[in-house]
Amino acid sequence: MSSGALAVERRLDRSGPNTPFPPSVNDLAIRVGTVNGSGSQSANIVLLRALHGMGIPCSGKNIFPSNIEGLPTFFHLRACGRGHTAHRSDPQVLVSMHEVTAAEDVRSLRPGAICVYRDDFKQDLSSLRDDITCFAVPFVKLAEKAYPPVPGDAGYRDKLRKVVNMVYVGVIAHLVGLEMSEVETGVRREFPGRKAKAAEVNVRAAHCGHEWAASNLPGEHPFQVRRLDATKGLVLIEGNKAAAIGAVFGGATVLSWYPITPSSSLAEYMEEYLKKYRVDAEGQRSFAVIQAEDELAAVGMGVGAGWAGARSITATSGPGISLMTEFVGMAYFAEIPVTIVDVQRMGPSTGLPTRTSQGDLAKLHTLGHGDCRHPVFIPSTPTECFTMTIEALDLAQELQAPVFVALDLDLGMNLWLSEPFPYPEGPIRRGKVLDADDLKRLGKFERYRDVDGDGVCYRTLPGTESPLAAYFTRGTGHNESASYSEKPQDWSANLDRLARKYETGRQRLPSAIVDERPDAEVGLIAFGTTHAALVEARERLHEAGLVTSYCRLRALPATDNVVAFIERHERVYVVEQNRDAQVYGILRAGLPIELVSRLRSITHYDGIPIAASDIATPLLRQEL
Amino acid sequence: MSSGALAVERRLDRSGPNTPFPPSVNDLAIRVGTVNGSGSQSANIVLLRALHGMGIPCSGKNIFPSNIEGLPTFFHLRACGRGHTAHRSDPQVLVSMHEVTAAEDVRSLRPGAICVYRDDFKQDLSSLRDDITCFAVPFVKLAEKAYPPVPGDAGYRDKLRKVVNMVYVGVIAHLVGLEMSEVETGVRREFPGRKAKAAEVNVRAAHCGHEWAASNLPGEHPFQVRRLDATKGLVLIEGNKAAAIGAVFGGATVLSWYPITPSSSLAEYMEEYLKKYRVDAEGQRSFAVIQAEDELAAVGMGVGAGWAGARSITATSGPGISLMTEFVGMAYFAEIPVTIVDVQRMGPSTGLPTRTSQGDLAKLHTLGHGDCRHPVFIPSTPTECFTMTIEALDLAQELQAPVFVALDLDLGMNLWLSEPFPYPEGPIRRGKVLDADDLKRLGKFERYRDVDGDGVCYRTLPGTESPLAAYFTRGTGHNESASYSEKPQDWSANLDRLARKYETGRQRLPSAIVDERPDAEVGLIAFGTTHAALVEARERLHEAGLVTSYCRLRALPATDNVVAFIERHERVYVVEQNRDAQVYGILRAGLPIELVSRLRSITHYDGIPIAASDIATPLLRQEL
Amino acid sequence: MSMNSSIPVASGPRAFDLPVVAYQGLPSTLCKGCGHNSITSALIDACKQLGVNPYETVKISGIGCSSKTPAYFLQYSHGFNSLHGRMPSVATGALLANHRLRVIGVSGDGDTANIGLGQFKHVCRRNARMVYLVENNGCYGLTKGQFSATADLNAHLRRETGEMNGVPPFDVCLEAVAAGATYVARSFAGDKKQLLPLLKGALNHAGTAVLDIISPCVTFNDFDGSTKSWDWAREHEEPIHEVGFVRRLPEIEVEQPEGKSTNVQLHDGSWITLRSLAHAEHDVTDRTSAMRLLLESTQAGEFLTGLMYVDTKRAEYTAQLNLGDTPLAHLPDSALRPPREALDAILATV
Amino acid sequence: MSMNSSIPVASGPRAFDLPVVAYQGLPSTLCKGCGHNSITSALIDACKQLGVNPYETVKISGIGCSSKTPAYFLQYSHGFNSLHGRMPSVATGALLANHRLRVIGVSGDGDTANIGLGQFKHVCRRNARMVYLVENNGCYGLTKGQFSATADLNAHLRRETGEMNGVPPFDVCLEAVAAGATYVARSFAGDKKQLLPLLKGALNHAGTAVLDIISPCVTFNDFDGSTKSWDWAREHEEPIHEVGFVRRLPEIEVEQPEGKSTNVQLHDGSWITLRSLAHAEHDVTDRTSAMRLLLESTQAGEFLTGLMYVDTKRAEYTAQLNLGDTPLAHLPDSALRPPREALDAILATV
Ligand SMILES: Cc1ncc(C[n+]2csc(CCOP(=O)(O)OP(=O)(O)O)c2C)c(N)n1
Ligand SMILES: Cc1ncc(C[n+]2csc(CCOP(=O)(O)OP(=O)(O)O)c2C)c(N)n1
Ligand code: SF4
Ligand code: SF4
Ligand SMILES: [Mg+2]
Ligand SMILES: [Mg+2]
Repeated sequence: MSSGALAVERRLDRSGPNTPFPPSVNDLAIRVGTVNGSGSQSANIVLLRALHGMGIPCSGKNIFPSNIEGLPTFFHLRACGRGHTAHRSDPQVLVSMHEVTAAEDVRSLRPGAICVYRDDFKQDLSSLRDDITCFAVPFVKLAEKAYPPVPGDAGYRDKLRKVVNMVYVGVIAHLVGLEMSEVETGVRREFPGRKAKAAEVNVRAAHCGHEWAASNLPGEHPFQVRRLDATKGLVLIEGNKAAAIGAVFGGATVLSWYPITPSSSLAEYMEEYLKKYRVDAEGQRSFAVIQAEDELAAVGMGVGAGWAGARSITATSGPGISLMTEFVGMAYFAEIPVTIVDVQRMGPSTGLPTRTSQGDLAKLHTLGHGDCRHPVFIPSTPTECFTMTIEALDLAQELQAPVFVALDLDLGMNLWLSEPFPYPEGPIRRGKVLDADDLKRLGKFERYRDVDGDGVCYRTLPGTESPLAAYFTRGTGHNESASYSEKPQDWSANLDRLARKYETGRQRLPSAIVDERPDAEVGLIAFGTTHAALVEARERLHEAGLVTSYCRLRALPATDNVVAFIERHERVYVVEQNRDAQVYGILRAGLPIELVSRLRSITHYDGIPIAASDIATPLLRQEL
Repeated sequence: MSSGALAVERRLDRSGPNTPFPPSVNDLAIRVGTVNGSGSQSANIVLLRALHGMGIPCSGKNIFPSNIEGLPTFFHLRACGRGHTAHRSDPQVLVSMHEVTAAEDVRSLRPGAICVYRDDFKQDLSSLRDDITCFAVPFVKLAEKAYPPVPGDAGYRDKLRKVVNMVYVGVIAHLVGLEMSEVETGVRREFPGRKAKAAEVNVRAAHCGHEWAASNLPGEHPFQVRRLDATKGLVLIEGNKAAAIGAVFGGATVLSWYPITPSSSLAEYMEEYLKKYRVDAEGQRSFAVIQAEDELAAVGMGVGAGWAGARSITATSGPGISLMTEFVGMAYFAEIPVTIVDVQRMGPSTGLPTRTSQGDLAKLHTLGHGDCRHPVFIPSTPTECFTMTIEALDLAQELQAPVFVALDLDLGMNLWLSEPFPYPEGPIRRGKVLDADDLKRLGKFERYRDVDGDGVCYRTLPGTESPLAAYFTRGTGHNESASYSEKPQDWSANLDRLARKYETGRQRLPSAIVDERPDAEVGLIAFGTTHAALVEARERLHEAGLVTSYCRLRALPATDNVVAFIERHERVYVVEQNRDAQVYGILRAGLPIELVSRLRSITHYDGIPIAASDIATPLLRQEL
Repeated sequence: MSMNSSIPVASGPRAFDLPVVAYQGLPSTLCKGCGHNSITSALIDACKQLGVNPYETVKISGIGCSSKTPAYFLQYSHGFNSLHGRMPSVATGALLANHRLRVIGVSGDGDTANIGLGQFKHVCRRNARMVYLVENNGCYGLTKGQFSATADLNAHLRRETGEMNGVPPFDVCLEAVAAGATYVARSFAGDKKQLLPLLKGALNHAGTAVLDIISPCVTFNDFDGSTKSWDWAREHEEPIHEVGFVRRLPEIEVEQPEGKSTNVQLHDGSWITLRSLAHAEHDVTDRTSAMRLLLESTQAGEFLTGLMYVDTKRAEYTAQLNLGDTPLAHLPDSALRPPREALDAILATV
Repeated sequence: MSMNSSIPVASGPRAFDLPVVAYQGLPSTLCKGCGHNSITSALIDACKQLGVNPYETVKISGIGCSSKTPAYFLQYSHGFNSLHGRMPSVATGALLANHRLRVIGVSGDGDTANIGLGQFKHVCRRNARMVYLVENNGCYGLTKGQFSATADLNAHLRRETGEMNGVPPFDVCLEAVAAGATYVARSFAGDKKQLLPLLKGALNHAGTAVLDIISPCVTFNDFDGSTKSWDWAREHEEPIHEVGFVRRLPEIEVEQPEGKSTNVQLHDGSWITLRSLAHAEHDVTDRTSAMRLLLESTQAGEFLTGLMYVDTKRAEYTAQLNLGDTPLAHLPDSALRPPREALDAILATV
């Protein structure tokens, strides 16, 4: 398949950033540039909900700065009739509400794009390019029309500033053919209950924008959306919320956490839902939430709680993971369950706190000094955020070990179209715990004896009323009966058993999801938020004549079917959102050695969610 | 070379733990079992120095418990005319001074061994085995003879307890043919200056033991040593001391540390030598030592100091490394020099604080969340501890990055035979630092611009008197002029430059030392303290008919000649002292992909220093 | 109490007996003469005399010679020798999982005042219900005698080449009081008479009970002049009161000891009795008074021991959490997994 | 001072002038009305008025809105926005490398009293020479308003579903005094008149100078009743004295302000003048008095500001280290590498 003849055919027809956009229906990407703290988030969500309401698969990605107020911020909306909702870096429509970045944004547009901007900019944006269409909109005037000055209201200007945003919703609605009824529904949903008055103001603002556009920008516009029936029953939800709900239904009992972007909302949602759904009739809670003094304490509490029988969980991001290193190593070695959700942001170091990355995976997998290995769940969708958080809570108990769930900012904080979540079936899994009756029956108890041969031993919980129950937990060397030991054989036997346990864990991880084409020489491996872009990239590759198979990893270590997948393909590309090709490296280091030479790597690491073109373009370059 | 015929020849004749010992000259291994806190260390060192004084290559390894007093502790002495000083797990002579472990120790002896033990044990050790020789010695009586009770000295019993140990030195001297004059020299060296009185008591004790043995254990003894001329000019020194001296001559200026076994003595030696050799005529110091409140602060101070222009260094072990994770990632990303010495002990977790391991290497190499890579020096000898500490201090400045030196407990805390260290030539390397004059000349300064194309940029130090000098250091995204930036291109360009810088660093790392046999299909890769055992194992393998080449890695990442070495061999075994084959994994992940299938792994991880048989036996098994 | 007798365990209605061995542990592997061993023995006695239920007790420690203590007592209790300086977070987590556990935390001065200072202060601030023992020897025993943050100003190291300590020590009690601990005492490993009632009070206190116990390290800090040496501490110890502990026994009235005395009733009805010996002006329930006493006595070079501060009113941490009787660790599935309708309801609103 | 005038830099014999921009920084990216911005502006003024030499000054911070401050002033100085809670160790390291640097550390309440409490207390204990500003808003601004360890007891979160704060706050000043800091003040972002002399005193103090500055977060903690809100703080602030700062000017006598007043001379000869307005009994050089005042005023719900404690006698940390004039960072090879003979001598003894 590397012959020149075939290769020629393999070219993407739509990839060039200089090719003018063709007109399109239900294939739309919008970029909104505003300033943060200006309340534009509501307007953007209304746009998204309107698309959703029209039954068109859609997504919204917030590209925001790491401060609270006053810096440029962007929102990327996408609607695609074919169901692709990955990030697209070439918007057809730019809404430019913040002059600081306006010129740069305009310059980076593809020919044929439309730019809508504030008429009070000092700069005339339309003078910058003649291959795009620019519309200056009198936003403030329109907003004032919808929301006339309230004499004596000191906060009026501030509120008006927010209403301005809803005006662009109306303008865009006209430009791309969004139904105003869906816009209205969206606005009312955004301002529910006591906010009804604000809702009306905003509905008016959207209409003002719409009407203005209809009168002033008449004629045909190239990028249109039209009602479909592809979102029925689907919800729009952030991964953090989904994982939080998972924790609630997974029976998490102790949440110890420390605030850090982008994981804070996960913990805060969790607290919210726990308080709503995990309180009994007497007001008694089946959970405890504690904001720790830092991440060392957060995971320390998680470990202490796990040891004493809780289903403990913590959520953090890269810097927190670094600080948890020592405790995670101890939990691995002393065999204590704790679930750790890492909503990955861009590192190294403090990095880009509000940008996405898959840069912690290798670290999570082996966190701790010495020989440590941990299971890492890698969800790709909100549903998996939900189910995998439940599974992780169970697996931590079953393995008596730290278990990670690795989201990323894109999945965690952006709205994704999702199936409703499946209610978890079967009992909550609590692993091998012996109570006083068990001990009586057995007549003896050795904490670290591998009775079942799977590397997983039995434990007792503090509080068990039996003279046999007590054992001593430590991060130092111990023998099967949990006594301190420095004996070489005790040490290595114990490490070997831990390796066995790890393999037991591997068997219980969700296997990869494989979509195989019998005629494909090329296999693709991806995971997490790369999924959406990868699916789209495959479509493009197929159009370009390159047939591929796809294996979506759902956890580390790789399950058996990943190996089998690689066995069946000549060349396998591992696509990931980090610089050092971390998962590619893990596969290279761990695969049956004869398969290693099949692996190739594609990486993306600029903090913006990966787009289909970030995959298809380098892949074709390598395959040519 | 995997044909059955050839394979048959490959068998080690001396490997069986059940084969009786043949008599030997200058091929001796002694195990001394005592209780810690009993002062046996002096006696053991005297034995070692006596061997050294007789010109016989020798080593001493202390296998001690993680407490201060009262637990069993062992010392392994080895003398070998052929120069092998690696650990041997089959002592010919056992000195058993502590009843608790006596029986177990005796049971594990190889047939033909000699056991010397205290006649006041309750148990008669000679009844346990009939294939060894047991001598019960009246140690206390002999000690009292050398050191008669001092009336009124409340501490007499305690002191006597220590003198007892010197008696076994004399007994052993007789048994194996140690020259008593060398024993005397050794004792006097151990008790110098004001301890002269103790020296005399101990000399007498040794003689008492010697005389008693000569009268009571007459005849030929099978395991003898005889004067050679193989240690002239060589010193006996611990790696920690060597690294400490390296820091002094490498111009370290700030040592910030936190106590932890087995690295504490490194910092303490460093302080000692700094105070002796780095104080000027006015008593002013060219260094500062600070004991931090923990390892986070220790490395934080190192980073702050490195930023402000110091040659900063810290020393720690596994748990400390875990705690340093966040700061190391920041130093990588913000580009701040700091040298970190990890004297590896057995992990995971608190593990075995007094046992050796090479278990942190993979962690050091990529410490920090997100994409981080760091150079790691791996010394094998005291000389390399010295030179590599100097090189690391220089390289940290040159790369403006954290640089690791990875010793292990075996190298750091045990006495090794060593050449004298070479005085470092050339000026101290300070990297790319611009002063006020440079700035005036250049007229501008951008902190993160890759002026030279090697990924290493210029920096200024705080305190530089120039309006151009100041820049802002941060762990967050920044552009070439060190301004905060979240721009995707700035981020990825910066990460790419860091990768380039890493490659620059790789080029400056010490290349591997290769001993190649033209006829060898099998290559061996090892590093650190595995070296001594590997050299010995190769000798055995060659005797067994398996010719091998050897490549001793001296740093991570692997230098080019490692790749070339692998290219020239069919099968390459990576031998290391950790469970997860960490360096093997790093090589698999990073080698040219077509070479990966040549790699094999041999691991050892029970906390005891690796022995030749731990390499030769599994290797032959795989090669058969 | 002889080795063979059995201990009546005070566990409410379901009282039972346990053999004495239940209260003992493995033989100590610490140095002979180490202060920590004396504390262990006092701990065992306190637990026996109170009839502490080992099944509902856990022993948690950090890392250090002191932190080995949990291995040496209450062998029928679960023990956890955790990480250096991190005992408080582990203890807090254990309490969240099971708020009915009685937690005995053991730490050293290095473990608490150096690496662990933040966690120490935060657990005091939360007033988590636990006994927090600091076996304070002014040095790092286990790593061979370096200074801890409670080392005397101008102290010297045993190691000849070591430096003098140029920074003043933290006062563990002062830090505990400032942070919000509600039972703060100083004592001395050599004063078992005082240690026993203080331990008993601590074991019955509903909140963070910090005991800063001077505990000589015979190997590294038992010099002449060291305020953490046996000799100095024995000579200088000045108990500010005679401490007594009276179990809650409904039929017995708390006897009023003679002299100026204060009786403090603990949560469970037991009493601590304090008969003043020195600094009679000190009000043990007043934070300011406690801090002043601590500061002034340090400045004066005095070694005062006794209960420095107690507050029996502030609720312990888990009391705020609206937990039921059953510990979180033992809740059934039905309490932990909301019904299917709840999921539907949630999904309808996102 | 107009934008165009230049500032005479007080740098001993080699005095020189710098343009005003040298003292300014990038435009703030904080919220409009944030207390931190007011502090920045006071900082700029203090530095200008003192003629601080930016070349020998460094600005170091942790992570948080407050920790962004170093970007907004003294742009001719090196700045370091380090890690959350770890500013003190970075500052200490920088001082070791170059003990002639003037260090301005900026932190937040979360940065200092939560994750950073240990480092904060230890840098105070060492008395490292630095200004340590805590821009205290009782919450985590940058992560959207969670409670910090200085949040009011029973405070509510802005987030509707958040909990009430059930644990009492740490008092940054009290913690600093207890730990050993030698210049400890509380002030308010809205009281520039007081802030300026306190900052100047801190900048000239030879030791750890902690300023706990109440600095309202308008976005997350500016509610009615919050003791960290603009309104509450403005209404309740009660300066305990009028603070003045007088540069060391050999020819001018320090004028004695009227009323009960205290003058404290700093290391470099400058003076802080304190004219008592309230709590005249408080002795600013007495630790016990300071701690009592802090404790009692908190209990009484008072918001006292001013210099709480100062000790000009204790040596700052690097003074103990026997360093020469030349900072370690600038020593020549000859000072850093002992001669060949030294190596021979060492090897002869091992
Ligand atoms: C993270 C970490 N750093 C360092 C150590 C090494 N270490 C073990 S015990 C100890 C000090 C213990 O001092 P202290 O708490 O006073 O206990 P003591 O031995 O004096 O009773 C240290 C530094 C460790 N185990 N973990
Ligand atoms: C290790 C780590 N944990 C968490 C965070 C996230 N974080 C950033 S700022 C902050 C709190 C800042 O609070 P404070 O110091 O009070 O500053 P403020 O924003 O209120 O001025 C947190 C938790 C981080 N950057 N690093
Ligand atoms: S070293 Fe000190 S603290 Fe440790 S056991 Fe010995 S006497 Fe006790
Ligand atoms: S969020 Fe609060 S602390 Fe942060 S900048 Fe805004 S007002 Fe200031
Ligand atoms: Mg101690
Ligand atoms: Mg704050």
